Amino acid sequence: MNRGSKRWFKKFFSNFSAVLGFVLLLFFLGVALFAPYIAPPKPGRDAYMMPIVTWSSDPIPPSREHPFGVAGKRDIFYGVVWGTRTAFRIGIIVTISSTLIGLVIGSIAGYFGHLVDELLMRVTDIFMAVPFLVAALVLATILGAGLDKVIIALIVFSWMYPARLIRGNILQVKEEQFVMAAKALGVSDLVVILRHVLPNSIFPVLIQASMRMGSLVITAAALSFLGLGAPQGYADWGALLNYARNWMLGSQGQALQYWFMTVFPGLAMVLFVLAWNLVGDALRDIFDPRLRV
Amino acid sequence: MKRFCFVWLLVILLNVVLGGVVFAEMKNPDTYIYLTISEPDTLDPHFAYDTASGEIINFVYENLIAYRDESVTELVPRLSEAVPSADNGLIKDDGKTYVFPIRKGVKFHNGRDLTPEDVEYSFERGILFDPYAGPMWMLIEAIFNYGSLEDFVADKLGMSWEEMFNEDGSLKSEEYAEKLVSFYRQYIDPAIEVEEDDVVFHLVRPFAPFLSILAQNSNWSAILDKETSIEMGLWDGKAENWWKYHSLKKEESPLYQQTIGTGPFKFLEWDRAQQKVTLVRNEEYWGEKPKLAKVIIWGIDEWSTRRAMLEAGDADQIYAPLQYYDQVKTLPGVKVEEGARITITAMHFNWTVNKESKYIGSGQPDGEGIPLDFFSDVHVRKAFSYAFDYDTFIAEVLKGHGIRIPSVIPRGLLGYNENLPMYPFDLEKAKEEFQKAWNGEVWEKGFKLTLLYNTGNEARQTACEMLKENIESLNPKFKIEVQGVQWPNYLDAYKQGQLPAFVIGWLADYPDPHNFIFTYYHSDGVYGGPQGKLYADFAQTHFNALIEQAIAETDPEKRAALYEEIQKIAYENAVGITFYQPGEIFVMRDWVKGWYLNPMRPGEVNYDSIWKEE
Amino acid sequence: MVFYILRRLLFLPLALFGVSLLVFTMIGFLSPYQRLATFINSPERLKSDNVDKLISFYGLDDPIFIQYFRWMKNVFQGNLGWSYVGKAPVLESILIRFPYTLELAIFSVIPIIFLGVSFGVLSALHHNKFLDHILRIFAVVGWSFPDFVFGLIVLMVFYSTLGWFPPGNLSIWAEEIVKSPAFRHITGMLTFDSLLNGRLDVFWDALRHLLGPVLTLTYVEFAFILRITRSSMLEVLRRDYVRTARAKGLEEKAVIHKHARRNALVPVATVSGQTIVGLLAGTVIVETIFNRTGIGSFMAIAAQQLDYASIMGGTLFFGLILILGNLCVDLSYAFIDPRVRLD
Amino acid sequence: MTQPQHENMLEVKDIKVYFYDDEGRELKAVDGVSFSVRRGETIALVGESGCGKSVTSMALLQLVDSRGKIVGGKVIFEGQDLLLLPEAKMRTVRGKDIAVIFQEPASALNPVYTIGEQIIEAIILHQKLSFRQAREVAREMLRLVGIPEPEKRLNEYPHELSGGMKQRAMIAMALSCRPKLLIADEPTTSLDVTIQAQILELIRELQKKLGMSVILITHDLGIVADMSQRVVVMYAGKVVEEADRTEIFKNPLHPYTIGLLRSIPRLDREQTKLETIPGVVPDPSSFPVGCRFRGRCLYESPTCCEVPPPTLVGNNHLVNCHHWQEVRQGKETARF
Repeated sequence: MNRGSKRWFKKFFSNFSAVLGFVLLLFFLGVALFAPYIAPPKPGRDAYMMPIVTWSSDPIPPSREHPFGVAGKRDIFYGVVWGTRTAFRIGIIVTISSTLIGLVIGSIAGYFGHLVDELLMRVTDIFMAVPFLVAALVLATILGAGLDKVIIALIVFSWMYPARLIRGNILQVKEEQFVMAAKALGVSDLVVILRHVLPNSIFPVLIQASMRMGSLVITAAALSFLGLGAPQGYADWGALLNYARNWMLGSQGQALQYWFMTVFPGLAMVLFVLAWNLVGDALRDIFDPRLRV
Repeated sequence: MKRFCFVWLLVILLNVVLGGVVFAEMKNPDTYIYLTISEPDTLDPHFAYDTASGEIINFVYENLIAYRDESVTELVPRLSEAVPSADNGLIKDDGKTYVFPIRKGVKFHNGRDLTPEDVEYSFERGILFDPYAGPMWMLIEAIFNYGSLEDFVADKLGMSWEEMFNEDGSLKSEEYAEKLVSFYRQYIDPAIEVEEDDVVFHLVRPFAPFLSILAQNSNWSAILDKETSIEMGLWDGKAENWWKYHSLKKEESPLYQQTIGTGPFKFLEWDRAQQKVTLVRNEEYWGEKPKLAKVIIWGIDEWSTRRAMLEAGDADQIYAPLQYYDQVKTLPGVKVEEGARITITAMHFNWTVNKESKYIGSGQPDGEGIPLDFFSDVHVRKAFSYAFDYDTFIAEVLKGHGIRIPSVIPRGLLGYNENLPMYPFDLEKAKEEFQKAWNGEVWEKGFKLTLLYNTGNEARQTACEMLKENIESLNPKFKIEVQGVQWPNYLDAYKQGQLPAFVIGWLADYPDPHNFIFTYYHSDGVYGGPQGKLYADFAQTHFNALIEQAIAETDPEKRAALYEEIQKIAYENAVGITFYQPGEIFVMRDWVKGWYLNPMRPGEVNYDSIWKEE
Repeated sequence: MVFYILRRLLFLPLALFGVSLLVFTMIGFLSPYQRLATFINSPERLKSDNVDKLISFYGLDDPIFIQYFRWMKNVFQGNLGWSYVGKAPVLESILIRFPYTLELAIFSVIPIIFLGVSFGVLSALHHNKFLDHILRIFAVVGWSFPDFVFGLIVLMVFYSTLGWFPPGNLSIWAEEIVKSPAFRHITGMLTFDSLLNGRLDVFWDALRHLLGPVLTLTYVEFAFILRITRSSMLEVLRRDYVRTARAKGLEEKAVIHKHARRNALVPVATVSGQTIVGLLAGTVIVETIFNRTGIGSFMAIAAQQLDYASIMGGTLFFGLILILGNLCVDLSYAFIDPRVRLD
Repeated sequence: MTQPQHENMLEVKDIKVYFYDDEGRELKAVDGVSFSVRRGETIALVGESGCGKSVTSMALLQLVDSRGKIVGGKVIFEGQDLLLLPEAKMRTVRGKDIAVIFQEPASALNPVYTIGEQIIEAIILHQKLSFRQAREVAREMLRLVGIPEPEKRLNEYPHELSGGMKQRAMIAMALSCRPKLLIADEPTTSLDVTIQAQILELIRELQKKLGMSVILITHDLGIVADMSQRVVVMYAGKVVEEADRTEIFKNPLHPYTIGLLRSIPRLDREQTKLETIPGVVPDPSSFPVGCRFRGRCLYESPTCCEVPPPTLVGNNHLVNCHHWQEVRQGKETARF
């Protein structure tokens, strides 16, 4: 480990919110990894489908058997635990794919410049001129139910952000001395981009990705909440919240009667997104060149 | 600290100013606010086919006859001065001619008098209009025994509608115009005639449920004012060019957002941004005037919002799906009424699945899917029938608001007999049937299929899930995926015959067994088609003749016997699984008085006789 | 400058064309029966056996480019089609609803900017101290809240328990006043119209109905402004001209509020503009939950019912707003920061 | 002015400014610096970047970065210890009695206010003039610093001015309240060479005209030779040598000063190669114990582990080195 990254680590871990975010992420990662032990699935059944524990759709408050209670006929605890995997899956697949697509498109635009750049950037503008949630909503409806469909819909409408960032960085770095120097030495443009330009833009992209992770998980949940997205019974926080939707308001005088339906999946979700945001925020503070002392 | 105090002061102040804790008191004593989940589709009585539209039309327009209070069998006169019967001589020719003496002194909302010509015009306009996917097929079937006007025309003129018309709706040749004019003169016009103060209907054959089709609550039989309608741009009442008024786009009908009726309420406003319809009392109403001065029917999709508004007393009654029964049954100041409509929910099978289907796995009997004709084996269907826990479902999911019925005929209709055989919930028997199915191949290799349901209906979803749980517990090689899809995707799969089995409900158009038996069992029935080619063959040999015999039979007892026979065949062949006939809950404030449910009435409220009183 | 605006405006039709093509391509994946669902919006209609005729009646089985061409032709004639969700022509449906959304956005952006800026400045002044951490965590928690979760909580607390902020647009009594002929509709926004009509009671009622969604949007969105303000303020505080101001002998208050903040707000102004534009397109969930009339809830329903005329019209409208909005933001940027020149 | 006239307008005694980094380590950026400025005199603070010369000057005004702290010493300005003044009083000193010109006029001027606004602000603050009078003064100042069309310039934003003009405006702003002491922190570093000369000339002229003292902070010994009467050489937060200008150039006694002098290219002398001081300036977190020049010094010996005592070696010449005598001799014997 070199001195720079050591300092980086020190800085990261001296930041309270960064540590909090990191610990939360580790926690969720642990839950996701050990899901089969924390909430063992019925043998022979798809573990991602929350088993039905009752036929009545009335919520059941937390008990020894169902520590988080029951919502939509399903055990909330099971759903929250396995939903962690779903959240990671959606977040990571969408972020990685959209970042890769953005990387390629952004690099091409920045690298070739001129007409190609103009064309690609206008296409990017067009994709950005459709509100994200509405676009995802339409595409998810068109594609039909299924987690994979949601993932596709989210990817299709989120690659533009990394693309723009990469392009901007490339245009900027292209003018830097060391790139000029490399060019002057006759190094090919592609090598220049791969060796000099991309590594220099990778941190902003990573930071952006970690920040986007949170909003992507929220959007996916919003789709689930509106009844699109993962199939019925699939372990997914948004779907659990969808069950809670119609039970938010308890009976009179007991407004918080069904609190557990919202609180557990809601908390899981808020904390998960929070973790990414905190980490992203901290990374940003550390790497934001304007804030560097 | 200072700031903290300030915040508290603000909170208290806000609390005082904004009205404090919810205190539900009766607001607006003569306005009734009903919160529902949908808004009308159209106000054109001949186009509307949904209960939300019907609810409005039902109180703005009137029909010739109506049901008495809660009954679906006793009829009372409305715009007709008498209910035709063989006894009073107004039904003649062995049930092929009906005579309606038209009431005098009735005024339309714009002040014009009701005449027999208005009645004749209303029915003819509806029949000629016959919009695609509209409700007019009922009258066309009753009077002419055809499925649609275009079928009727095609049959009589020997040419299909498409052969005569261009895409833009113009005639391909002038000679067709003559043919169409004579079609009208020969068939449509004579079927409904004015004779002095009477209007006479001539049916091509006796049709037992005819009066039910005409009764109030059936918006397709509403009476319009002829002159006003013509002024608005509806059919001009002439034989020439009648086809120009056939099947418009919904929004192109002049009656889409205007009304011209005689009913107890006048239509005031349809606020489409807020999904809100407002009706006001018709002060000139010929009958007993409603006690409510104003009715607001408001579509609010979010259940929590509806409930909260009821609690706050901002609404008098709300639509509540059964699963929220527990949320409302203990609300102070709120009462929950129970009732049932004439509707069933059933699952039927597709005997010949479209091979493009995405819902049958591999499409092969290899354990990773099902063959296309999987459900043509009676043992498979029987196994499914044994695997549904009917009683638990009704007790838990419907919270006791529903009953088990033997076939597709709901309780309350002719031919219903609770002693007919039914499949019990018996997993052992289900297992045996699966072992017999396809010579044991199914049991050995297993299968995989997807059950689709249209999102938004929790009971149907749970029914699918219950089948899945029970069947999967029999054999680990049985795999059923339950998938909820949005309506467009459901419709697509359904219409393309891709669904291996479909759960679908049917709400009576008119209270007669024919409406159910034909729909589900006849090979031409709406739900007959999606059951596949092999089923159609089966229905042709086992059902069609019996169904047609039953509808033409005028003696109720003989009819009942025929329907029982049909139901027995359906049982033996396990044609479908009727899950339940659901009950409903009706949630309103205590101050609502005089509420009752007629099972045929669209909507949940009898605005014309209800009132509010603390 | 003029050239710049012209260039941006020239791109507008091209972008809208692109948006329409994009959305129509998506819709092109639908089968005729899926498209039919718009017209057969309830299962009841399946009962008629002439349902399938609707497909050719509406030309749903034509090749997608022909359908697109037909749509384009109508658009050029000023006809965006019929909205089955809005039950009115698409344009009318959108124009009726837009003021409601605009109103919500205007009312939300005020507290968002106010809180974001004041907390952001505070946070920067207490850089890495307790208050900074508290404010940032408070903000980032809000930022991490899905709006539907927070919205439901607001509804639970402020309507169900306290009875303060009812859902919907107006109370029934107020609605009657608004619907009466004496009430003039000028902006289409209830709060402004009621003030212009001198009806304080209606204004108050409309405001009450607005507060729930405003509260939700504020808490969920203000973190972004806070973050920008904070980092911009931190950066500015380190700038030489702040030292210059101090060296002049200015009071610390004057240094921060006059010299630092104004500079720090330059990027905030841009982001605020983007926030307003974003709010206009981002009220889908909040409007749904609070049962408010608006273009967001309209689009949510249209999307789920695949009412393609509404989807097309709505996305075009959103595209127009986003592009024009961003143009305005860029132009205002030039006015706020004297260094910026557009070309 | 009823205060007694001191010979030294400013006396800085043993001032210490410590910084604290993220991990809470103490960085002794300025560690016991003392010097004094006489009325009307120009002194130069010289040293490599990072030696603490700017921090020292900012410490005089108590404008050290928020992570730094003045932990000790005295700043006696006209008989008054500024460090003991309450903040409100201190503000009346800033800008009025002591003014500053910064290195980068481009960033030292607030981009969102016009030149006029920024100058007038200071004038109103300290001279209690009306806006119109202040504006008059501001225009006068602009004219004084040689800005053409001062009336027009008043309404222009900093970005509309060239670099030299900006620095002139900066000077006008600093001098608008007729300060007694001007701190010029590398005033010409960012400017073209020709402009540099003009600005320096301007400062010198105005100093004469207004009779103020100047602390010139620079790393450029060429400027020092031109401008100042006395020179204070700093290294790693400490003063290593202080002497009159001529003395420093003729007779430097600290090895660092010598190194510094040798690293300036000279046109008047034949030179084979430019010499540099070996090694790099140490990080403030790891200053060597004792003499801070240890590790780079050719005269280094074990005694250097002790803090070198300040030694007065005659005519106002102060040096902080254990080996100054060897240096003096060495200069005559071996030229390194």
